[in-house]
Amino acid sequence: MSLRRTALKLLPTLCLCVTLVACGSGESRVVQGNRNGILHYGNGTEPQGLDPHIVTGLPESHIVRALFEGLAVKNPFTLEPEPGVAQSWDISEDGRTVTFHLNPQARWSNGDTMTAHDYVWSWQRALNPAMGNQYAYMLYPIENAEAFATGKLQDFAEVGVKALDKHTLQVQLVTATPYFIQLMDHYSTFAVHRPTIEKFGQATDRFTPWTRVENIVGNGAFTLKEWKLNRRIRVEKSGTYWDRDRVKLNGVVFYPTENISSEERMFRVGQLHYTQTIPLDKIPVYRAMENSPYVNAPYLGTYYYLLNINEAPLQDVRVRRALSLAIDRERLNNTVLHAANVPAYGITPPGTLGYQPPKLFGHDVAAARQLLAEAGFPDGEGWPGLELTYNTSESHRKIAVALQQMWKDALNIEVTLSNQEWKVYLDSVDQMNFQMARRGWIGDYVDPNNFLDLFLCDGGNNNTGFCDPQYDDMITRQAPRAKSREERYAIFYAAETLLMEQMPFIPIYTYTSNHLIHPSVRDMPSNLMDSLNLKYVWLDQNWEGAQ
Amino acid sequence: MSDASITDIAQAEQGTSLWHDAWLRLRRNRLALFGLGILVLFITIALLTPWIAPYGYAEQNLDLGASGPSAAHWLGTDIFGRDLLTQIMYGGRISLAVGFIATAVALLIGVTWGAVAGYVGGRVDAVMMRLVDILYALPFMIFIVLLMVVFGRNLLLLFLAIGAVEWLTMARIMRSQVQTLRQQEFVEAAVSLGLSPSTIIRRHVIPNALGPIIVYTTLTIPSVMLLEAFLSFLGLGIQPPQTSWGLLISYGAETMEEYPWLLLFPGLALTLTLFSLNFLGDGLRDALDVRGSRD
Amino acid sequence: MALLEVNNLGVSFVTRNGTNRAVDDVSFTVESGQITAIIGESGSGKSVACYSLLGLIPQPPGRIDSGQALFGGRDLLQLPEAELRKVRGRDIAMVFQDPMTCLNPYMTVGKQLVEPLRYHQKTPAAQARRRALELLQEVGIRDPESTIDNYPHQFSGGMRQRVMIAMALINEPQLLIADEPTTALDVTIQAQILQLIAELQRKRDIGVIFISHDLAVVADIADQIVVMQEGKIVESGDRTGIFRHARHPYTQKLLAAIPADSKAGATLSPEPLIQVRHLATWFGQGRKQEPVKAVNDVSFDIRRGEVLGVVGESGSGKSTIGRSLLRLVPVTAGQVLFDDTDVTQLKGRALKDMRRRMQIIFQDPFASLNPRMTVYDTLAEPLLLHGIENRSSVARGVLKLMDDVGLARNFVRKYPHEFSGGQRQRIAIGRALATHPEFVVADEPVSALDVTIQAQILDLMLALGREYGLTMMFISHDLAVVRHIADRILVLYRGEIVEQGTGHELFENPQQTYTRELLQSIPGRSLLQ
Amino acid sequence: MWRFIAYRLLQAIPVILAVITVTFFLVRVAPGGPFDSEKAVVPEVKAALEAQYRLDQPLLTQYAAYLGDLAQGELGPSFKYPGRSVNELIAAGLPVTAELGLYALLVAMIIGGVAGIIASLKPNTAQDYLPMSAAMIGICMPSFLLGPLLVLVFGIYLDWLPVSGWGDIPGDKILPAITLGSTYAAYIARLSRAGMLEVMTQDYIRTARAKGLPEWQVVTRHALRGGLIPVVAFLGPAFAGLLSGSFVVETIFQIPGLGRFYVQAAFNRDYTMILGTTVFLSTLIVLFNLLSDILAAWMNPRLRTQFSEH
Repeated sequence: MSLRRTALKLLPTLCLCVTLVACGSGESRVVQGNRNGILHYGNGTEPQGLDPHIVTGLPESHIVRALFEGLAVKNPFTLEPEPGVAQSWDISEDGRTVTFHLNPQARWSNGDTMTAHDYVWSWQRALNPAMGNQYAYMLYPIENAEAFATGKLQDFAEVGVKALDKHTLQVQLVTATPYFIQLMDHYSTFAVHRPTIEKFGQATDRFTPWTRVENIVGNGAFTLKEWKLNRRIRVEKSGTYWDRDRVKLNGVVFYPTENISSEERMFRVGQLHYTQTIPLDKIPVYRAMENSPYVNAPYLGTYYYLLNINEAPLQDVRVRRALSLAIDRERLNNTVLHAANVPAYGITPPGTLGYQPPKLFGHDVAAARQLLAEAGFPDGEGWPGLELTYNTSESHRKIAVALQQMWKDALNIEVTLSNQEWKVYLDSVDQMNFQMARRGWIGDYVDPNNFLDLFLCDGGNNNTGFCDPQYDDMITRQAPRAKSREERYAIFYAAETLLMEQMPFIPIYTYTSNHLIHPSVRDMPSNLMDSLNLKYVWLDQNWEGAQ
Repeated sequence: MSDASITDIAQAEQGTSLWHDAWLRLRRNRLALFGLGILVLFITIALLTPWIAPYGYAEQNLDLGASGPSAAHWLGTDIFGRDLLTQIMYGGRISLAVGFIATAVALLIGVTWGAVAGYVGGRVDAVMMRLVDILYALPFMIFIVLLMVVFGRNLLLLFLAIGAVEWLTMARIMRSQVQTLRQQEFVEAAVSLGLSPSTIIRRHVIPNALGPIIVYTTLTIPSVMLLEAFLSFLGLGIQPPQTSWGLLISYGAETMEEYPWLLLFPGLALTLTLFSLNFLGDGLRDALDVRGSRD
Repeated sequence: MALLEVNNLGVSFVTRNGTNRAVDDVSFTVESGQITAIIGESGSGKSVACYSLLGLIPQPPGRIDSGQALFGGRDLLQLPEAELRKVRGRDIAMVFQDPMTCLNPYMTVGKQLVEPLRYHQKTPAAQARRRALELLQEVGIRDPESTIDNYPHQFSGGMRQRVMIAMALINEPQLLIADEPTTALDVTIQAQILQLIAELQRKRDIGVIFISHDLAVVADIADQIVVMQEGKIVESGDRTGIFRHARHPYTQKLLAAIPADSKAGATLSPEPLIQVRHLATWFGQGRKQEPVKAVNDVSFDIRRGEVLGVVGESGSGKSTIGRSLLRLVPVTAGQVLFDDTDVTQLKGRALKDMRRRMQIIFQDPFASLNPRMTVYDTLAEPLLLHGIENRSSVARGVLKLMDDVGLARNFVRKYPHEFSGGQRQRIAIGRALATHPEFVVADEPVSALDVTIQAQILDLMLALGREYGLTMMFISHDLAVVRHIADRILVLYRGEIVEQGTGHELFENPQQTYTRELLQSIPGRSLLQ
Repeated sequence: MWRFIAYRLLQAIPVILAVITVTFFLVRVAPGGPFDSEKAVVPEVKAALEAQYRLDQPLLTQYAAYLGDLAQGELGPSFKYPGRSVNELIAAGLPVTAELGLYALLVAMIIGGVAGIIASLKPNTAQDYLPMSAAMIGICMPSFLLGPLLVLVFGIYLDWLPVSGWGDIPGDKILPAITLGSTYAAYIARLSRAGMLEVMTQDYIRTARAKGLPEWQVVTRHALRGGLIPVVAFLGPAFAGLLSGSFVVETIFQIPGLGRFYVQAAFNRDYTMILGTTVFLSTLIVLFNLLSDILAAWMNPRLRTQFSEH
């Protein structure tokens, strides 16, 4: 019978396979990479795409920022802006006019010179409503940009961006925007190569193949060499990049390491230099290691529970505060979270460009019980029940389960949990179809404003029903007019104090970035934005000797 | 009438059904009895759990965290410092209920559907089986999410959702069994007696097709228990702090290196159940196969 | 010296219910150039005795307790398995009962044929194939060149048995054991195969053990006859000795069971109970295919109280007629008038009522009883269904039926498999009679039974027929049996009636060649006349 | 034969059409849309996106348009991966998943078949219980458990095999194939054991023994073929199941296959991708069921001649 014969034929092959591989997997990718200057980078997921005006996620940004460069770039050590495509910029007295002087050496990867016109065209594309760019609002500080992006204005000439000459770009802002230069490092403000895009279709087409390996033209430190779906993306050092002498890596390979446990295992056997994150329960193991590859650093993001203040019993501020006071954040962080995060008592991460948020409360069970009693639920009596919604995830579950018990112990109240599949959860939050819901906010740029404007009355990400005209006034009117950083921060402090007294959400912790980084990787500092600037990174082949 | 014939009649009337006979035969199968014993034990524990569990199922000790087996916690604790034995006992309540009820739902639908399709045959069969094909091909996840949104979250729905998936294979197995049985002369004899099709299916066809169905059922129960965990991740299943073996195993799998006991003990519970079911299933199949007892 | 000498063989089976001695102190010899027939009914140990010689009984549960079997100077029972394997298929070959199941359906006939040759003699493939072709020719397969690569199902039953015989002979064995080689075949084919075995035996001058339950079958060919009952040999001797001067009562009983008489013509009411007019039953085979015309334009009457015999070989449509009358297969055309009601048009309630009046008894009592229902359930079902008995009286009704068909009352809770074939057929008869039908179709009701049981069942049916006032249609391939029971006989060939008449008429004065051929084939005919 | 195939394919058309229709409307009513994200999307942007994907048109128009595209073999652009068509994504994932499925099936057949056959030769002895118990563990060992376990043992502790990847490092296909195949190995073991037990009681096995063939030849030459027919009939559904059910294994081992697309499409509400993969997979299921039926028929000469005569 042929089946048997096939099986017999295959048997020796199988045996051979086993003996071959049994000798061990040979030299690891990391060792090879160190020798060849190739960084193997765990990048989370397969990127949606590489068009800077379409993509939205972190994994995409890592690759896009390798292939493209903004007018200004954040220094990875200080997060202060430093020259990118623009070698310098001037800001007018009133702060409303910014003039960028482009580096004449800046080239597209096909050799074309980069010009100010590239930016005018690119920003028109980025703002064009037909483009569906979800980060178009990054350019809203520019005069009339918002009107153009929302279709209220048709003529792009009225938008405050002008090419004064080939290498000079002038931008007119709505109001003084201290963080505007920072935004130039966000990929939605990057320039794209017009001839390439137009070769494959209209400027605003989402479906063209212009970002494919064989077509894409960028201006970053690296160029795209290989893109295998769900497998890897390989970039190589660019020969046309203006600052190519500073680039030390010969290439980077990005892996879509979807499963964080798999990512950790890949790191452990030397398949990766860098992991996007680390499974929570592995932290103690790695932390205890000598020469630990575990790197933990503050991150510009806050983890909190939204409270729907239109719903009983949460419309009572005392209940909201009681819930928040009953949480022992320190204990939560030190046990379930393995001390990997920082307890949060406000929305803004501490030290956001020098800003320190107010800390108005702490863990205070007595006060919490008192507040709840005043609200009419002494020792949980008459408690109508409360549901906490969160999207399915191991760490969300852990936090929810721990808090559920804390509330039970401290206040004697029942909180039920409801985990939802991601899109269902998004829908619930968006429709305000919840009582209490998990939420995380990651800053787009380093400024308290990015967190505090969440809770504006018409804030798209407010989702609590909180609305205070006084608060809106402080954030939208008073703060931009502040004369100095100190004055501005004082206004923010007052606003955040007001916010935390009303407690439309319960802050839980401030995010940290958690990575495993191979000791041979140099000059890849941790920073608040977890901002990756591959230009500086290099691999030390002699890392073992160096330590 | 003589005395002898009166005792004969009494003997004839004494209820010794197929199931009674099967039980008598099953009692002689030691492995099957072992399986049955374990299952009964597990079910009893599940029923008594609220009274005999060493700890409350939500009782945490965050400072203790995950700890290995000890005198205070025989099977150790999870990362919240909750007693694992307690968790497994409460998890068993859910898992056993899901396993048995959902499988029963699948069994009921699948056996009926397959028997009717196979027995009636022709166009009815074609239409019924095409429907099965369609249901097979639908994206299950979307279906579940939708169910949850439309009907909200409850345990009954969980049973139905799982049953709704598992009955498909059951129907196919049943159908192919029935198709061969339909040709048998004893079915023809039943037709010639004037029995209605439904009676023939119930009395003559299904009992003779039970063997493979029982074996498949015993395989279904554990996979249903694992499926429940998946549905819980989609939000349809149970919510923390409630737990089930499937969930405990999938949590345990995440930390199999750090806290192996969190995987080992729930896994053991499920495996033991699977083996017991399997022994019982094989035993039941043999017991119901009245011919087999000849040798 | 004898070819095979079996002395004091004892074989037992260990079961849960204790040890069952299947073969008890059996001794016999087989001479080269002779056919030794071993006769006995199922369970008499005749097959077990022969299988145990070759180590073909499963051990456990089987166990050889004692004895020796000398073959070529060696005791087969003492040979290690590897040595015994060399004897099997080379020196001693076997032919089994059912050629349908004994050939591997997944292998071509050619491949199976050469296997013993290739294995035992290491014959090269081409040479083995030539040998196989020669043998196929010899056993009467026409055009073996083109059929050797066919699969068994592509052969008819008789041809398959010829293949089996060829396979057994391919290594030129000294001894051939044939276990009921003709029982599953039609009478005409049976006659041919018997003739073939006798011929081959003479030509090769080998020894043959012919196992059968039917004395008549071996009447023409056996040299020596051994009669076994319950594991023991009750009588043995040469052919004429056994047939003319049987001493043991069991042997006499076996001889008496050979149906030899025609039923005496009874006076019957001329009024027909059933009138069949232009009945046709075709089985479709897909749209473009010509349908199989199993029954084609058949008309006849059955008179009240009559037993109508229907004879024909397999494929003649005799079973289909019975099933058509009872609406168990869809009728293509024609009418079946039962008491002037057209059965083919009935539906629902009317059909159910009609079913009560017409019943069927099937050939295979294994298959026709639900294996998972006790006798009680089987018999109670029709009684309750048709309201003949109610819940409280049903037990009494069941026992009455068991009395009628001669089953002991204490069997009431047993399952079909716990009964012998004859007992099972009694249950099937009981079930058919439960509805007090007027008409019963008996479809080969005795052909799966041992001869002595056959006679009992036939007598039972005749007796019950009289008691219940039944009209009966008796279907069989065996003319001798039909003659014994039927008032009138239809001879069926390829879906059509070729001849009809009383048994006496047909036997004495057959009109058609086909009928004559059937008569010629009745085994042991010469001996009986 | 061809008539039979044509008939079965014809029968499949309404099934697939029904699957498309139900799926199309099912995904639309499911909560959450393809453009929902954690950060609220500006309404204008959302409108622009929806226009680009025809989502602003009435549902029935969209449905008709989809069917129209489908008739031309176009599965449409992916929502999640702009710039890539569903056709392209499937074409990228299919070969990998098919290869993985094939290896898994091979593993399942070798492990399961051998276990089942060995067990069937001495039923109800240790030789039966041991392999069957091992097979049973395969059933209750879900791949999310078995995969990491194998990786830990063979990838990390023993360092014999790579922990992830597909075709990058030699030997990286072994662990995924075993993980995916083990569940099916268990089923195949049960099927082949039952099949062999059945066949070994057949009369023609006795014939083979009477020919003097040694036991192993009786098993391999005469019993295997008939005993494995139920296994072959199971292969079609099994392969289809492997293709659509490889998500977990693909994720654990970072394999760029179709299974990930299939499941993630549902999570992402990538409408065209859900539809595309569903249509594709349901077609495959039909095809493979047909294929295994044909194969099983081909293994059974009685059915084979019936086929060729028709």
